[in-house]
Amino acid sequence: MTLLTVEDLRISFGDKRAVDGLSFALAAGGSLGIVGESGSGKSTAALALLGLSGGTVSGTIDFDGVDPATVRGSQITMVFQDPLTALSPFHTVGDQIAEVYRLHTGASRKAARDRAVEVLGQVHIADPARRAAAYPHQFSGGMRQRALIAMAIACRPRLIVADEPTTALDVTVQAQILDLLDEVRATTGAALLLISHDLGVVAGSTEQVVVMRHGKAVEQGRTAAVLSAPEAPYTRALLDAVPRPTSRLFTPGEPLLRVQDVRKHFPQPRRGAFRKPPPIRAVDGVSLDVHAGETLGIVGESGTGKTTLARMMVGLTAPSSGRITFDGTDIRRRQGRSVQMVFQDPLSSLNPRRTVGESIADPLRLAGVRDPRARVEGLLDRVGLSASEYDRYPHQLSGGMRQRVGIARAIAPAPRLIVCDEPVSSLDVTTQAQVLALLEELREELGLSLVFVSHDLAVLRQIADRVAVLKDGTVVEIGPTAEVYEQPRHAYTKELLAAVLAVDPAEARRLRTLRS
Amino acid sequence: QGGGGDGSTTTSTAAFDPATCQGGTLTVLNQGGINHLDPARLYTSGGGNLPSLLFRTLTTRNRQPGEAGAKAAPDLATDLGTPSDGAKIWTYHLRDDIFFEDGTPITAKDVKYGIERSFAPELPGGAPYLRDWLDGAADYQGPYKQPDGIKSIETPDDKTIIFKLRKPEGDFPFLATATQFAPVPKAKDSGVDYEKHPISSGPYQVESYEPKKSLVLVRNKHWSTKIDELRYACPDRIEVTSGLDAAVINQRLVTGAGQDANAVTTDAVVGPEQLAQLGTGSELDKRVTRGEFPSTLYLAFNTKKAPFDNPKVREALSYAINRTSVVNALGGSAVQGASTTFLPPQKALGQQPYDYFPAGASGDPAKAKQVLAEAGLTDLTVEVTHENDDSEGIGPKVAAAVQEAFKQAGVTVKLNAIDAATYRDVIGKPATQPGLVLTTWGADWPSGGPFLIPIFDGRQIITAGGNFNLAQYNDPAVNAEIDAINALTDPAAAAARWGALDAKIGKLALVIPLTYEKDVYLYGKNVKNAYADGWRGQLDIARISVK
Amino acid sequence: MIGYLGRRIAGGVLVLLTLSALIYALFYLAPSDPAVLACGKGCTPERLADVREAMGLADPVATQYWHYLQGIVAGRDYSLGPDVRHCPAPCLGYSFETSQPVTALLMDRLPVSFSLALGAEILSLAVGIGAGLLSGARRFRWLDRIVNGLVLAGYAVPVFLVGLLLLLLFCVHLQWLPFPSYVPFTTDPLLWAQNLLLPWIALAVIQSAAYARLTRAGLQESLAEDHIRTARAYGIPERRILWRRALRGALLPLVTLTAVDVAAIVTSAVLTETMFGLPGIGQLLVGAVNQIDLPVVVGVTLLTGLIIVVANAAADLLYAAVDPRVQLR
Amino acid sequence: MIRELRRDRGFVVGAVIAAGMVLVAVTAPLLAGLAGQDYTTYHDTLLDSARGGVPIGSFGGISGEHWLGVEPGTGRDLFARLVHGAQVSVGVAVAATFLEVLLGVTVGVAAGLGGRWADAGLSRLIDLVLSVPVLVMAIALLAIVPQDWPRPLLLAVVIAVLGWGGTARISRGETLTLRTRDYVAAAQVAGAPWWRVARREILPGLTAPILTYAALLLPTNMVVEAGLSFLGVGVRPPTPSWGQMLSSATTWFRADPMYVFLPGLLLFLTLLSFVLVANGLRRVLDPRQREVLR
Ligand SMILES: Nc1ncnc2c1ncn2[C@@H]1O[C@H](COP(=O)(O)OP(=O)(O)OP(=O)(O)O)[C@@H](O)[C@H]1O
Ligand SMILES: Nc1ncnc2c1ncn2[C@@H]1O[C@H](COP(=O)(O)OP(=O)(O)OP(=O)(O)O)[C@@H](O)[C@H]1O
Ligand SMILES: [Mg+2]
Ligand SMILES: [Mg+2]
Ligand code: NI
Repeated sequence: MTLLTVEDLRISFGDKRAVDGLSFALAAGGSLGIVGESGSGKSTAALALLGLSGGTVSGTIDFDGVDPATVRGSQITMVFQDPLTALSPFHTVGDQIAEVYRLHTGASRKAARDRAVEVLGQVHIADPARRAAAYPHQFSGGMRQRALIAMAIACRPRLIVADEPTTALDVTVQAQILDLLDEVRATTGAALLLISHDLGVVAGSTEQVVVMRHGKAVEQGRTAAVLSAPEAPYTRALLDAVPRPTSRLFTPGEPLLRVQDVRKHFPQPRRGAFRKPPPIRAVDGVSLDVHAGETLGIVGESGTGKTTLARMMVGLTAPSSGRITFDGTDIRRRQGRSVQMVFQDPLSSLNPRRTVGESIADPLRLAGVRDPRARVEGLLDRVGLSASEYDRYPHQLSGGMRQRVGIARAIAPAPRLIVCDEPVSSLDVTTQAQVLALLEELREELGLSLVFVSHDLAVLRQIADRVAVLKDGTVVEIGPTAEVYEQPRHAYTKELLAAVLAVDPAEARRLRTLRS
Repeated sequence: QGGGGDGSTTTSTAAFDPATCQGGTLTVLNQGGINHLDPARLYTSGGGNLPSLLFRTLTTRNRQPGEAGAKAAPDLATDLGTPSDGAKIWTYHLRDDIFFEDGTPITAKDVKYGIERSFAPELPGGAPYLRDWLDGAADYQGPYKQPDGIKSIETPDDKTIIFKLRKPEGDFPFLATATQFAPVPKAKDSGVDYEKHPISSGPYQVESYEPKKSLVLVRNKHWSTKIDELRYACPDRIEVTSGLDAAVINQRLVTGAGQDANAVTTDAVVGPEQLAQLGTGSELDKRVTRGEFPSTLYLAFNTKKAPFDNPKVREALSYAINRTSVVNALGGSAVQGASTTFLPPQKALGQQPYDYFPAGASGDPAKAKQVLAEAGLTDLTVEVTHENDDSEGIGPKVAAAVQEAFKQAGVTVKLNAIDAATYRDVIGKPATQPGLVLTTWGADWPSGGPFLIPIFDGRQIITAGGNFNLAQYNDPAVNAEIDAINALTDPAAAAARWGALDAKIGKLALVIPLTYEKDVYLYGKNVKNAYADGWRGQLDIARISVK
Repeated sequence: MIGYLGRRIAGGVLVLLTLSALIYALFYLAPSDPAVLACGKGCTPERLADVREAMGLADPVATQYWHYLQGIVAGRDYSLGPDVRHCPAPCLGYSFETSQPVTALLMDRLPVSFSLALGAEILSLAVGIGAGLLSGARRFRWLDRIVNGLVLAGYAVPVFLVGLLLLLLFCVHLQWLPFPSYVPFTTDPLLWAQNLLLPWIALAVIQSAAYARLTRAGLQESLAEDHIRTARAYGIPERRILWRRALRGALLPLVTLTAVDVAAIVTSAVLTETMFGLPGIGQLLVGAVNQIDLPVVVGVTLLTGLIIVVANAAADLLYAAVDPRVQLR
Repeated sequence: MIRELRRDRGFVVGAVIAAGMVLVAVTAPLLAGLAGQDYTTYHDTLLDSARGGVPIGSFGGISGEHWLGVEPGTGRDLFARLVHGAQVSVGVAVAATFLEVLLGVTVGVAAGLGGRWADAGLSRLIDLVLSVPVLVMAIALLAIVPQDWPRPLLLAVVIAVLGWGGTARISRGETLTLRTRDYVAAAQVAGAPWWRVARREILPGLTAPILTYAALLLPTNMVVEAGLSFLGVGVRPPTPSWGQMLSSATTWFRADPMYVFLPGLLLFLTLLSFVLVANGLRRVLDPRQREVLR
């Protein structure tokens, strides 16, 4: 029995057509994934189901014979991407859930409160009765997303729409949330419409999949079929871009950068009149070497001190204790420009008020080059941009282009080591693949060493020679990539690996059972 | 004009009956507040308007319209005093029926004590004459430091008080109108705090008083019209609000809404806003008093300083002055009159008109240039010193007008503004006195003496500070004439000689007289019996009614 | 929370101490003689000597300042000749001009300034929020324009210009209202309000426009927030969303602004009070400046500094009270 | 950006008027000379002394010689006084704003880029300045300063010294956010010294917020100057300023409405024009505001 039928859905904002003739159907209790790159119209389509898209909508949406907009909140509910902002900061979590429940069922205050506690329990929030009285900001990101799911199931809906419910979360938490959604679907019998840009997310959680591009469905069908034997070139490109493990032969050279028992503690502001809280131990005793010519991957979840460590490695942040030496001299006192950095957010790493050429020319000027224009144009060319980009401003470039500029700036002063802090996390899979390839190329060509920070195990597996696993500011495991991935020794590494989402649906199922 | 304000615009006094005028609440709207309500610290002319409601003095002004009002009249005393020893000794007898607000009878000792208090350095502010006039009072420090008191005031009995002076002072009955001559019961004196509730001897007593802000007066039960013929004390209650803007006060008086119909002001002369509406015969025209307070605004030369030691320079500048622009700067011809004499044009002062350096209405720059050229002076630059605010009429506005007039005569003027707080200190000390200053002189009582003596008596040049003889002019002949007139106890005879003396000194161009004051005050719709007296040129609150 | 308060107070005291030291240094080291300034107009040489001694001007400035601070904490005696004037505990100096402790003078005037500020604030808030809501909810386009125009004009008209016009219109031409003269609330609440109405309006004309804009902007911003979209997605009625959720976020910035504005009105009331003849601290200051009553000038400056510091702290506390996210640390 | 500004009607009108005012202020003596007048000469014959010195004739004595009539009480030419008043009002406001921005940005950037101690110290200083009651302090300060110091300059300095806190706070806040931007880190990694970072990376980012803030500061300072002159602690006569003219005009409301009207209107128009300019700038420079303001 089909629950939801969407036919020839078109949505436009003025001249801009966000969704352009989308059709799909979803069976009661079934699950459907929508994947596609950023801006392809996924969210717009999802919001249109609830009558909230805000654009001009044409086509038919049939929800078991009624207009879904009339039953939103009760029969169709939605889980949004950013759990940080999707809940009202002024009301307690319990109140917000109870309010929705009361509104749609007319239950008494008490009954609504009880239901709120009940569903919070159902999404595995410990001590739900007490937690219901907390404000959203007192919850962690994962807990907030659970609360949103609790709100979504409170009225026993028949369809839950989840728009990128895990994008803002850590890998391990992401896996938990996806498992929870799966469990909720099984226990409540609600159908699930799951939207993501990540093939891995839909692979393990949905039966059907729609691949969108520029507002159109380029391919749809059973998830297993589409992902194993894609027909549309776009789908194939997407799948190809997913990082694959590579095995590279490498012989470690001399230790270039030595990190010796480095700590960084951030003092916390005083709380109360006398009590001074313990400092945040962002990096807490890390020792490692980066050898000439190698790519060292550093992996860890949010807040484990990856960025702090990376910044210390280039001398931007002074360690609280310990020593970091490059070629024997203290990195903070180093005169040359032999260590450079590539940053996560390509937009914020380029001065919006200066042309990209100027930005790249800066380190050259500081190195004493008089008229660096020619050299900069050469660099632009080297990273796959045209020399004419010299006079453009960062906002006129796409994300991938900006990151190439960032890389060009890093290689400009001919460094020996580049520290990359999540250089591809903010990019689309396809762009990500291109940038990774570029880095790899440059490393070969210029004989660079790379430190590659990432939260994405798959990316590291593709690019790193050795991997260090960071947790709570310490290295829990370090070793050659293949070794760490295949025979993880530390429990945390195992947990991380288990949370990896596989693009192969069968593998995804296997991993899920492994987790539970 | 002249003749000390003849009160021509009174609402017919004949129809007014002081016996039935009692009742109602009078509102007084003022700009300046009463900073100190202590009789020792008040500097009043003729007893003041509001102070005179609380404090009776040995004598007071004769509360009549016009010339009659420029005379002194007995108040606590039975008469204007008996002079003896060539006006060096003055004897007064007190009335029998006078009481403080608590019912205690007023004695001569209370009067003496009140005067002694005014010598205390912690109670400054009163008129300075007594220290100079009384025999042996020069170093007296007041009853707190010297409880023995002043020897030269004697009180042989409770009803008699005798003053012994250093030299003959025919004007003593005028001086005895000053608030320092009000009785203060020693038992109730709390020093600086006395002003919080001064003990009344007049028709009203203090209900509440906040310095500079408000004063509420209610009837004093121990006073009655039977024991005071001069004050009518018609309103039952008087509420004084201070700190108001002059424009606001006058606008409120014009509008006369609510309580404002029963309002008067004692210090907000009408502004241009009201003058524009004051056409003859207009409704508003019936609600003004017009009078003159004897006062002169003038430029004073320091003849000890170049170039003003040169009479030609003083004369040239006298020719150059443009009195019209000064008059306009001060509010126009309705409130100021151009003056070429140092004495203002009141009969009581004995003014004799003269204009030795005719400047016409708006100056004679050609003549001024000529005089300067004759003296061989070109490119003259002078400095004019003035107060930094306009409230006293000697501020930047007038200075700018003077500057402009001198400029026409080819004289460059640099303006030197001095802070109002220190102005009198700076100009009153010959060591620091600038060459040419803008200043005013007003009568403490309507007689030529207090007008001319401080300014032209050579023995009054005080090098330590507090000097008013800014010309530093010392002519023995003039000094002798002053002594001679001082000994006269007949005001009329004295007036004629003061006028002649002024006319004589005027030839020397020691000062450039600019304007004399005219007072135009509005009063509320319900106010009756408002007329300007010849002493101060404004209505007398003790005589008006709001019933 | 308690700790926060403690630290906040300590910080405020520190700011005030520095401010007072600065003011003290400025005024007492000024090119004019402080004794002359403190003694006021019509000062006799004897009195000047007394004042000089009473003020302890013979001591070094630091000692003088220290005595001044002691006076604030423990009160102080000024000897004037034989007379000893006691200035009780929060002693901000002694006005020789009026023979009163400065604290008493200030306390006397404060109710006026606060009446002015409070009424003006309430009026501005009521009008501003009302107009802001109506225009923020995009009900009336014309209102939008008026608010926009008023906001611009509000920035552009000095309060004394508005005051002048209001006086001219209501008191002179129409004669609907009396010329303002302060009546204490405790004496007659009705007269109190009637007399303060014009100054309130004058201030509100300028301020309410700013509030209207802030409300409107805040409302639009908070209506665009993600959690509002969540509420919509759960079918919560629009009206409920507006009142229960959006408004709270929209009014948050207003809370801080209000506390700060009350302080601003009290401290910059000089113009309004002069304009309308209200005997508040602004007028006290103008009077003191004209009379060169230095202790009062210093006192007013310090008091107004205190008001600002307190208002800023109050604004933070208020903010924390309405926004559960803010933790006072 | 220019194109966007040109489309903002309010901005264009404001900019034209503001530019006109600045021009008038700069060329004041020239303009007065053109009218054949100066701002000090008295004209007694044009006044009705009996009525308090109001100008004779309608509309405040407007004539071919005196384009805007004469000042009541003195008969000085109003046109000359108004244009010279512009010089003071606009001049003081511009100078004060310039000084404020200079001071504020210097301190703000120093606090934002400096170490923990520099930041703590400077932040306290900024707090201190922000808790100074500006008008009160300005009145008090101006009242004790000797009379012969050059008044307009003094006004500008006093206003600036008391008012740079806001600029400093904004600059510090912006610097703090800007310095966390990775491009600042990139410059540091490339070995740029701090002053180069401040000049090339921080300052350009500050221009937009500071410009919009300064554009609003200008009319605010003008109001302060007018207020101070209104209260009589501003410029000294015979130098005219609009605030001081308005102050003396309060007594001429009925008798000579032109005298109130002219400086009032000019002050209002000028303020409004600056506010319009500020508004336009903010709309264009501050994208967040752009959305909110539609
Ligand atoms: N309210 C709107 N007004 C105008 N354009 C819009 C609006 N909402 C979305 N768009 C445009 O519609 C297109 C589709 O946007 P949508 O948010 O649906 O993409 P998405 O696939 O969800 O992308 P992402 O992965 O980044 O969330 C985009 O180009 C976007 O800019
Ligand atoms: N300047 C700072 N002051 C105080 N605490 C800080 C500072 N920088 C980082 N921290 C804290 O140190 C910890 C580690 O932060 P860091 O940014 O290094 O983590 P990360 O691994 O890079 O996280 P993410 O994946 O989210 O980027 C976090 O708890 C963070 O809050
Ligand atoms: Mg989306
Ligand atoms: Mg990081
Ligand atoms: Ni005094």
